[in-house]
Amino acid sequence: MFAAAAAGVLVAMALALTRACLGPSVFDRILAVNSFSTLTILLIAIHGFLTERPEFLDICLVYALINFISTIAVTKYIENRGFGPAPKEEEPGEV
Amino acid sequence: MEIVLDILSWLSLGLGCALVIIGSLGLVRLPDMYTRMHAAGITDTLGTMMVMLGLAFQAGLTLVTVKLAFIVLFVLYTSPVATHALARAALRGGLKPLTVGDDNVPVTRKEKEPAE
Amino acid sequence: MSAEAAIVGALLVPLGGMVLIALTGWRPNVREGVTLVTSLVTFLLVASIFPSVAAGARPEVALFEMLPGLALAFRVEPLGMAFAGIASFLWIITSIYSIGYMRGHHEENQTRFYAFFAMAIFSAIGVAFSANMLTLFAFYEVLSVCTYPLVTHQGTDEAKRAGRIYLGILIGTSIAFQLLAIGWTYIVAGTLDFQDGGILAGKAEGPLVGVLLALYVFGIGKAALMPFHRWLPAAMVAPTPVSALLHAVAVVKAGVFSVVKVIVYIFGYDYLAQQMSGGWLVYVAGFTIIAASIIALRQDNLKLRLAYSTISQLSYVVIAAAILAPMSVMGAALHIVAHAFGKITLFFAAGAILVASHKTQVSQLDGIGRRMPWTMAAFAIGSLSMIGLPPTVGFISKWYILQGAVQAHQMVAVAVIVVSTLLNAGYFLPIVYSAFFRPEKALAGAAQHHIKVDHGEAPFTSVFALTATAAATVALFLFPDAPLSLARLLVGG
Amino acid sequence: MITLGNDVILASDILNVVLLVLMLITALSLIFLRNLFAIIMMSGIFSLTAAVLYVVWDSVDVSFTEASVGAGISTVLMLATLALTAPEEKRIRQRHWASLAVVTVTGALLGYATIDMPRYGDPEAPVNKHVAPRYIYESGKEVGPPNMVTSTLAAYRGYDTLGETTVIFTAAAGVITIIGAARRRRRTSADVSKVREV
Amino acid sequence: MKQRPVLRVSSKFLIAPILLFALYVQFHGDFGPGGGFQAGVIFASAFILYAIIFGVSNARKVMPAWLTRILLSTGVLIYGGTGLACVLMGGAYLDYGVLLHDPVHGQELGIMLIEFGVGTTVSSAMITIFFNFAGQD
Amino acid sequence: MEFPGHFNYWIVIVMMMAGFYVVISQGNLVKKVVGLNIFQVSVFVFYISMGKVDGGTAPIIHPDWTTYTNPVPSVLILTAIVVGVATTALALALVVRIRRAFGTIEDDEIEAQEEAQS
Amino acid sequence: MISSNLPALQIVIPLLSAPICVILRDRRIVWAFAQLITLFAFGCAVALTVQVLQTGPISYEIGNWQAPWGIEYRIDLLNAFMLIIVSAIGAITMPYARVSVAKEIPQERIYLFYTMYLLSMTGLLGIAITGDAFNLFVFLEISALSSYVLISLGEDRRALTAAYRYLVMGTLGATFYIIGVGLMYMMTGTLNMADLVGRLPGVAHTTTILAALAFITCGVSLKLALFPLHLWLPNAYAFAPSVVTVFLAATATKVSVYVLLRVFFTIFGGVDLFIDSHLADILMALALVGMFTMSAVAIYQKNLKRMLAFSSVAQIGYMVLGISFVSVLGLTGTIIHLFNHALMKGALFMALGCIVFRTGSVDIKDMAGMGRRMPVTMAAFVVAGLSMIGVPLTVGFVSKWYLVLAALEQDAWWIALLVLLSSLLAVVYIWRVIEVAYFRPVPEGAPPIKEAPLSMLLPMWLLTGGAVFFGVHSTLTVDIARAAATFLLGDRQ
Amino acid sequence: MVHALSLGGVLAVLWLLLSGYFKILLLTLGVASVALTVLVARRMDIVDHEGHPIHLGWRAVTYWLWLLKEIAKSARDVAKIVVQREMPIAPSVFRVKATQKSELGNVIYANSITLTPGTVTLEVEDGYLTVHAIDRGCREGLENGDMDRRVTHMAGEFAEEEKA
Ligand code: NA
Ligand code: NA
Repeated sequence: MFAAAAAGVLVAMALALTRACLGPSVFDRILAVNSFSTLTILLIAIHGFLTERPEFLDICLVYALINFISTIAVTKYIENRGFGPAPKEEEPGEV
Repeated sequence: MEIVLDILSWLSLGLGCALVIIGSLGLVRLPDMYTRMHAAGITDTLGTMMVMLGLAFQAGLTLVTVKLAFIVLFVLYTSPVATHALARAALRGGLKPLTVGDDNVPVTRKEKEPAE
Repeated sequence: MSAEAAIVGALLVPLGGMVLIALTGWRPNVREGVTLVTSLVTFLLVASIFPSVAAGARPEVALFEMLPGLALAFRVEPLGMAFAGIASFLWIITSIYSIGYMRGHHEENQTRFYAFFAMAIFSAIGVAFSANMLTLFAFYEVLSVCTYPLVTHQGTDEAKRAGRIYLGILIGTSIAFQLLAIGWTYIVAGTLDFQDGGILAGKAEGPLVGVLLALYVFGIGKAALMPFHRWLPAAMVAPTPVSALLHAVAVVKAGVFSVVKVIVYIFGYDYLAQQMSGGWLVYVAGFTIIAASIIALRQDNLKLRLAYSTISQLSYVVIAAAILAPMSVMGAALHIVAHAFGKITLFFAAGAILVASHKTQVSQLDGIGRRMPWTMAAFAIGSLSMIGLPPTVGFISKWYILQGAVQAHQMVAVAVIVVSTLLNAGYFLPIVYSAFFRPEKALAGAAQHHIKVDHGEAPFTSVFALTATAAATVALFLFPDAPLSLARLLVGG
Repeated sequence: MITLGNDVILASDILNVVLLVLMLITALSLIFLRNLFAIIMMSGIFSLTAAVLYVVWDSVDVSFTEASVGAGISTVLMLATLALTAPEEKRIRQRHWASLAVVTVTGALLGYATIDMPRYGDPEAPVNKHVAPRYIYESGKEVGPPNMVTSTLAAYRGYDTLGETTVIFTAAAGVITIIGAARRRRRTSADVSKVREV
Repeated sequence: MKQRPVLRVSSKFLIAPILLFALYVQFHGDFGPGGGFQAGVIFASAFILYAIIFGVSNARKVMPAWLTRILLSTGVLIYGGTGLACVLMGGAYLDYGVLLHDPVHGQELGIMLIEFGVGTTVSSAMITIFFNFAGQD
Repeated sequence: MEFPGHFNYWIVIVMMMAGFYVVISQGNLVKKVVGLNIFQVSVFVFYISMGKVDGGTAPIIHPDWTTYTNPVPSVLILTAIVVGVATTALALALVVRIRRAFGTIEDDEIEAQEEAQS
Repeated sequence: MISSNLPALQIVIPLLSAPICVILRDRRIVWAFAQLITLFAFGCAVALTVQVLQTGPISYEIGNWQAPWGIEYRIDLLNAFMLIIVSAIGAITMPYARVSVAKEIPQERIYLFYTMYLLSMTGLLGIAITGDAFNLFVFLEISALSSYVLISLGEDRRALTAAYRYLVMGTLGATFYIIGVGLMYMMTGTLNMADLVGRLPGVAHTTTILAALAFITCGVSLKLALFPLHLWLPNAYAFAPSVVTVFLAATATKVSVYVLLRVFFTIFGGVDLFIDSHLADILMALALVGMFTMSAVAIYQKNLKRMLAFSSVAQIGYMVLGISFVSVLGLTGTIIHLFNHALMKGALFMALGCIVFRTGSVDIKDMAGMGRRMPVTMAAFVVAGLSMIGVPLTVGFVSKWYLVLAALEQDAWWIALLVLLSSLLAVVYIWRVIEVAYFRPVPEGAPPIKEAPLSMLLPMWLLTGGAVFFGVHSTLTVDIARAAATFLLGDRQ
Repeated sequence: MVHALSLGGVLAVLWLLLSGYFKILLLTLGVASVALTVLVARRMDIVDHEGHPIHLGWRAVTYWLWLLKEIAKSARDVAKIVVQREMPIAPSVFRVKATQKSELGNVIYANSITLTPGTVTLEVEDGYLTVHAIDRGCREGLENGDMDRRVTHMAGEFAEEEKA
C-alpha cells in the first residue's frame, strides 16, 4: 500500500522535475521546486510508514519550513533584486 | 475496526496520490505559469491533506498523528502565502498571464512568455 | 699557542676583521688600519702552525657537525699549510698595495671592498685547512660568493656582466659537478675525510673513477680548466687588487689546490694511476696550457694577457697532478706557490702602470721601463718566473714537474711543457724588452683615454708591494726549503 | 521485533534507484542551464532529492541537515549573491576537451574503484563489521542518547564536531571579514604608495 | 512593507512557532533527528524570514551585530570550555563522563552543553552570514 | 537482494563527474560554486549510501528493532555538510567582492583585466 | 594534569583563542593575546617533542574513547617536528605582524585578521597532530577556510580572485581527499590511521584501495600545489598580505607534504602499494618537471612575491622528490627540507614584507638600490637567498645534500644531477634581485626611506639566523628528520 | 501582555505536542524555550493581534471547516480540467472587493482565495483584490461574494473594535 503511494508520489515528482527542467520562465521553476518540495514531504512521510519507522516527521516540518522561507526569499529577491534596503550609514557596521 | 481504518486509509492515500499526480500533471500540461499555479495548488492542499489523512489512519491517535496534523496545518498555512508571493512577483516581473477576456478570445496554446 | 687554537684563530681573525671593517667603514684610516692589523695577525697565526706541520704533525679541529657524521672540521696538512701561508702572507702585501691603489683611483664602496676581501681570505684559509671535502666545498662556495661583489665592484654594466659570468661558471660547475661528485663519493666511500692514499681507493672501480675525476676537475671551476675558464678573463674588469686576489692569492689557488687535494686525498694518485682512468686529464690540461698561451699571445690588453697566462699556468698544476708521479705532485704544490708570487708581481705591476700612467695596453708600454724602473724590473722577474727560468722559483716548480713527467714516461706532458715554455717566453719577454729598450712613442688619442704622458712611479705603497713580491720570487729560488719540505711531506717523503 | 519483508526492501530499493535517477537528471541539467537563477533552483531540487535519499538510507539526521542547509541556506545565499552580481551567465562557452578529459579520467578511476566494492546494503561489508557495532550496541549504555548519530558525533567523535563548530565560526567571521558592512573603497595602487607611518 | 500585507501578516504568526520548533529540535536531538546544528539553522531561518519581510535594518535591531558576534564566539567557547572542564575535573579532553558522579549522566550533561554550544554558534553564524549578504548595496 | 548492487555508486560517479565538470569548465564564478556543491553532495551521497544495511532502520534505538543502519557515515557527513556550507558562504562572499572589484563574475573577463593590470 | 593533556591543549587553546579574539576586538589587545597564544603553542610543541624523544610516540584518546572508536592523537617524531615548525613560525611571525598588519589591513578588520590567523594555525596544528583520517579533513578545512579569508585581505584586487581560485582548488582537493578516505573506510570500516595500518593489508590489492590511494594523492597534491596542480598558488602568495604570505608559505604546503608522508608511509606503510602502483615514479616525474619549469618561470617574474611563490612550487618538487625515493635518505631530505624551507622562505617573504612596508611595491624595478636603502633587510634577503640556492653552511644545502645522496644511493646519478641543475636556476632568480638591489643606483627622485622597524627586522633575522645556524650545525634537525624517516619506513628499509 | 501570555500558552501546548516527553529536564527546557521564544517575539514586535490572532476565537474553526469543503470542491474542479484531453480552461484576471475592515481580514480573505485551487490572489490593495482564475466557474464562485462575507463575518467584530 505504502509502496504504491510512494510510487505515485515518485511519478508526481518526475512530472514536477520535468516542469523544472522545461521552465521556461524562472517562475515556472520556482513553482516546480515548490511542488517538488511538497512531494518530498509526502514521500518522506510515506517512507516512514513503509519502513515502519514513522516517527521522524520532524524532517517533514523542516522541509515545509525551508520550502516556505526559500520561496519567500526568492520572490522577494525577484521583486527587489536584493533582500531589502541596505543599512543606513550611521548604523554600526558588522565588522 | 482495524479493517475499516485500513480501508479508509487506503482510500485517502489512493485519492491523495491521484490528486498529487493530477496536480503535477497539470503542472506539466497547463499552458502558462499562472494556470500551472492552480494545478500546483491541488498538490499543496487536498493532495497533501488526503495523503496525510491516510497515514494518520494508520498511525492512530499517537504523537505521529499530531505531527502529521502539524505538517498539514503548516502546509495549508504557508502554501497560499507562498503562491501569492510567487504570483505577485511574476506579475511584477513582467510575466503576462494568458487570459480569455470577456470577449471570449480563445486561449492560445502557444506560450508567449519572456525568455529567461 | 697551540696549533689547534691557531687554526681557529686564523679563521676567526679575518672574519672578525671583516665585521670590524664594516663597522669602521666611515673612517677610512681606521678601516685600513684594521685591515693591515688583521692581515698581519692572520699571517702570524698561520705561520705559527708551520713548525708543527713541518715536523709531521697534522693538527686538527672539528667545529660543528654540519651534517651528522660530516663535521665542519679543519686539519692542516702540508699542501694546505702552503696555501694558507701564501694566502695570508700575500694578503698583507695586497692590503698595502690596495691602500695606495684604491685611494689613488678614488674608488667607491671601499668599505665593501675591504670587508669582502677579508671574507675572501677567511674562506681561502677555510679551504686550505679543510679536513674533509664537504668543509672544503663549503668554503669554496663561500669564496665564490664573497668575491662576487669584488668582481662586480665597479657596478657598471660590463662589471655586472662579468659578475654574472664569474658566478655563473663558478657556482654552476661547483653545484652541478663538484657537489654531485662529493655526494657520489660519500655514497661510495662512506666518508669525505681527506686521507693519505685516498678514500676512494678500493671502493670505486673502472669507469666510475674516470667519471668522478671528471666531475671533480670540471666541478672545480676555479682551476679554470677549459672550457670552464671564461670567468677569469671576464673578471679582469675588477680593480687590480681584486685581480691579484683572484689570480694569485685566493681564488684560482683554491681551485688548483682543490684539484691537487682531490687527486691526492680523495683518489690517491697511486690508486688513480693504477686505475688508468686519469690519462685524459693530461690531455685536457695540456690543451688548456697550449690554447691559453696562444690566446695570451694575441692579447694587447695587459691584464687580459695576464689572465690567459693564469689559465695556462693553472693547468700546469693540474697536469702536474694528473701525471700521478710523486715528483710531479711535488711540482704541482710548488707551482701553486711559485705562480702566486710571480703572478701577483705581474698584476701589481700592471696595476701600478695603470695608476701611474692609465695605460692598459701592451702596445702602449714602449719605453715605460725608464719612467717606472722598479715596477718594470719586478715585472721582468715575474715574467721569468712564469716562463720558468732561474733565478726565480718558477724554475724549481717546473723542474719538478718535468722530472715527474719524464719519470712517468708522460711524453705528451713533457712536450706540452716544452712548447708552452716557448710560448710563455713569446708573450712575456717582448713586453720587458720594449719597456726597457724601445723609445717612448706618442700615443694617438692619449688625452681621450686620460693617459698621462708625464709620470713617474706609482704611489709608494704599490711599489713597495710589488718589490716585495718580486724579491720573494727570487728569494724562494735561493731558499726553497720551506715549500720544498712541505711538498715532500705531501707525497709522504 | 521488527524485520522488514523482502517486498518492503525491494520497494525501498526501487525508491532508491528512481530517486537517484531523478537526482542525476537534475545534476546533468545544470551543465546546460545558463540562467543562474534557474541553476540555483535546480540545485535546490538536487538537494531536496538528496535529502529524500538520505531518509531512504536511514540517515534522518543528515536529511534534516541537507534540507535546512542545502535547500535552504545555500539557496538563500546564492540568491543574495545573484542580487549583488549578475543573473545571467554571459555566453555559451566552447566545449572544454581538457576538462572533459580530466573528468572522464576521474570518473573512470571511480568506476574502477567500484569493481571490488561491497554491494549496496551488504550487512557483511567491513563498514558494518568494524568500529560501527560498538556505536550501535553500546552507545545506549555508554553514552545515553537513543540516537546513535547524536552519541557518536557528540561523544565518540565529539572532537570532529568541535572542529565542525569551528568551521562554521570561521565561515561567519570570514564573511564578516570579506564583506562586512564597514564599507571602504579599495585602495588603489596610488594610495598604497602613500606610505603611512606606523 | 505596507504593500505586502499577505506576507507581513502571515509571517508574523509563523515566526514564534518556528523559533520554538528550533528550540525543540535543539533539545530533542538525543531522541530523534536534529540537534544543535539543525536547530541553529532553523533558529536563524526565523530571523532570515523576519529580515526578508521586515527589512534587514529592523532585523538588526532585534539581533544587533555585536550580539551575534558575541554569541558566535560564545558557542565555540561553550563547546571548547566543556572539554576543558573535563580536563579540569581530571578526565581527558571532552571526556564528559567525569562531569558528574554517574558517568552516563555526565555524558548526557556534556552532550547537552556541547549541543547548546553548537546551536548558539550555528544560529548566530547563519544570521551573521545572511545579514552580511543582505546588508550589501 | 543483489539488485541495486553497485548501481548507486555508478550514479554517484556520474553526478560527481557532472559537478566536477561544471567546476573546472564553467567560467561563471557562481556556477562554479554550484558545481562544487554538486560535487560535494555526490560525495555525501556516496558515504551515506555505503552505510545502509539491508532491512536496517534509522540508527535511533527502538525497542522493536535490532538491525540498524551504520551511524558513522551520517556522523561524518553531518560534519562535511557543515564544511560545505561554510565553503559556499565564503566563496559567495568572495564572488560579491570580486564583482565589486572587477565589475564581472566571468572568469575570462576577470583574467583579461588581471593581465592588463600586471 | 597539564602535561598529560598537552596534546589536546596544543590544539584547543589556539582554537578557543580565536573566538576570544572576536570578543576582545581591540586590535592591540588582540595582537598581544594572539602573540601569547602562539608562544604557548610553541612551548606546547617543544614540550611534546621532548616527551616523544623521551618516551616514544604518544597516544592521546580524546574523550577517553579508546581508539579506533574515538578520535586519537598519535604523536611521533614526525608530528612533533611539524608541530614545532608550524607553531614556531606562528610565534615568530606575530611580532612581525603587528606593524605590518596595521599597515596593510583596514583598522577595523585587524582583530578578524588575528582571529583568522589563529584559526589557520590551529588547523595546521590539528592536521599535524591527529591520528584520524577524517578528523584530519576537518582541520584541513579549518586551516583552508581561514587561509582563503586571510589571502582575500590583500590590498590588490587580485587577492580576491586568488582567494577564490584557491578556494575552488582547495575544496576540490579536500573533496578528493574525503573520497579517498571514504573508499578506504568502505573497505576497512575504520578511520583511525593506526587501525588502518593493520587492516589495509587484507584488502590492499582491491581496486577500491588503489583508487583510494590515487584520490588521496591527487587531493593532497592539489593542496600541496604539486606541479601541475599549483595554479592557485602563485597569485595567492603574491597578493596576500605580507604576513599571510610569510605564514602560509612557511607552513601550509609543508603540512600537506606531511599528510602525504603520513598516507604513504604510515597508513599504507604495511603494503607496497605506493611502489607497486608506480605512484612513486609518477610523483618523481612530476617533482622533477616541477622543479625545473617552476624555477624557470620564477626567473621571468617581475613581482618578487610571485617569483618566490613559483620558487615555492619548485621547492615542493624537492620535497616530493624525496618522498618518491622511498628511502631513509630521501625521506630525511624531505622532512629536513620541510623545516629548512620554512626558515628560508619565511625569511625571504619577511624581507619582501619589510620592503612592502616601506615602499608598497615588490616589483623588481623598484628594487634598484635597495641594498643601500634598506641594508639590513636586503642582507637578510641575500643570506636567505643563498640558502635557497643551496650554498653550503646554510640550511638549503643540507636539504639538497640529502636529496642528492638519496638519488645517488639508488644509482640515479642523473636525478642527482637534475636536482643540482635545477638549483642553479635558483641562482638566477635570486641573483637577479641581488644585482638590481646592489648594483643598480637608487632611481633619481626616489623618496628617502627608512629601514623597516625593529619589530619586523628581528623576526626576519631570527629566521635568517636560523637558516645559517641550522645549516652550519644541522645535527639536531637532521637527527630528528632521520629518526622520523626511519620510523616512517619501519620494516621497509 | 495578554497576547504574550496567550502566545506563551499556545507555544507551551505546541512544545508538549512536539516533544511527547514528560521528563523534568525536558519540561524545564521547554519552559525556558517558550520564555525565550516569547522574549524574542516581543523584541521583534510581532506579538499583536495580527501576529497572534486570538480574538478570532471559535468562529475561525467554523470558517475553516467551510473552507476545507470549498478546497475539496474546487480541487475536484481543477483536477477535472487537467485530466481532460483538451483542457477547457478560461483563465482571467479580475478584481474583487474585499469588504473586511482590517488588514488581517483582507489577508485572510486573500489567502483563502489562494488556498482554494482554481483561484490565486495576485495583489491586495485598498480593499480590492486582484485575482487570477483558471476558468469561469472558479471566477463566478468568487464573484458571488460568499467567501468575502464569511471572512468578514469572522473578522468583522474585531474590525469594529479596532475602529473604536
Ligand atoms: Na541528533
Ligand atoms: Na489556489
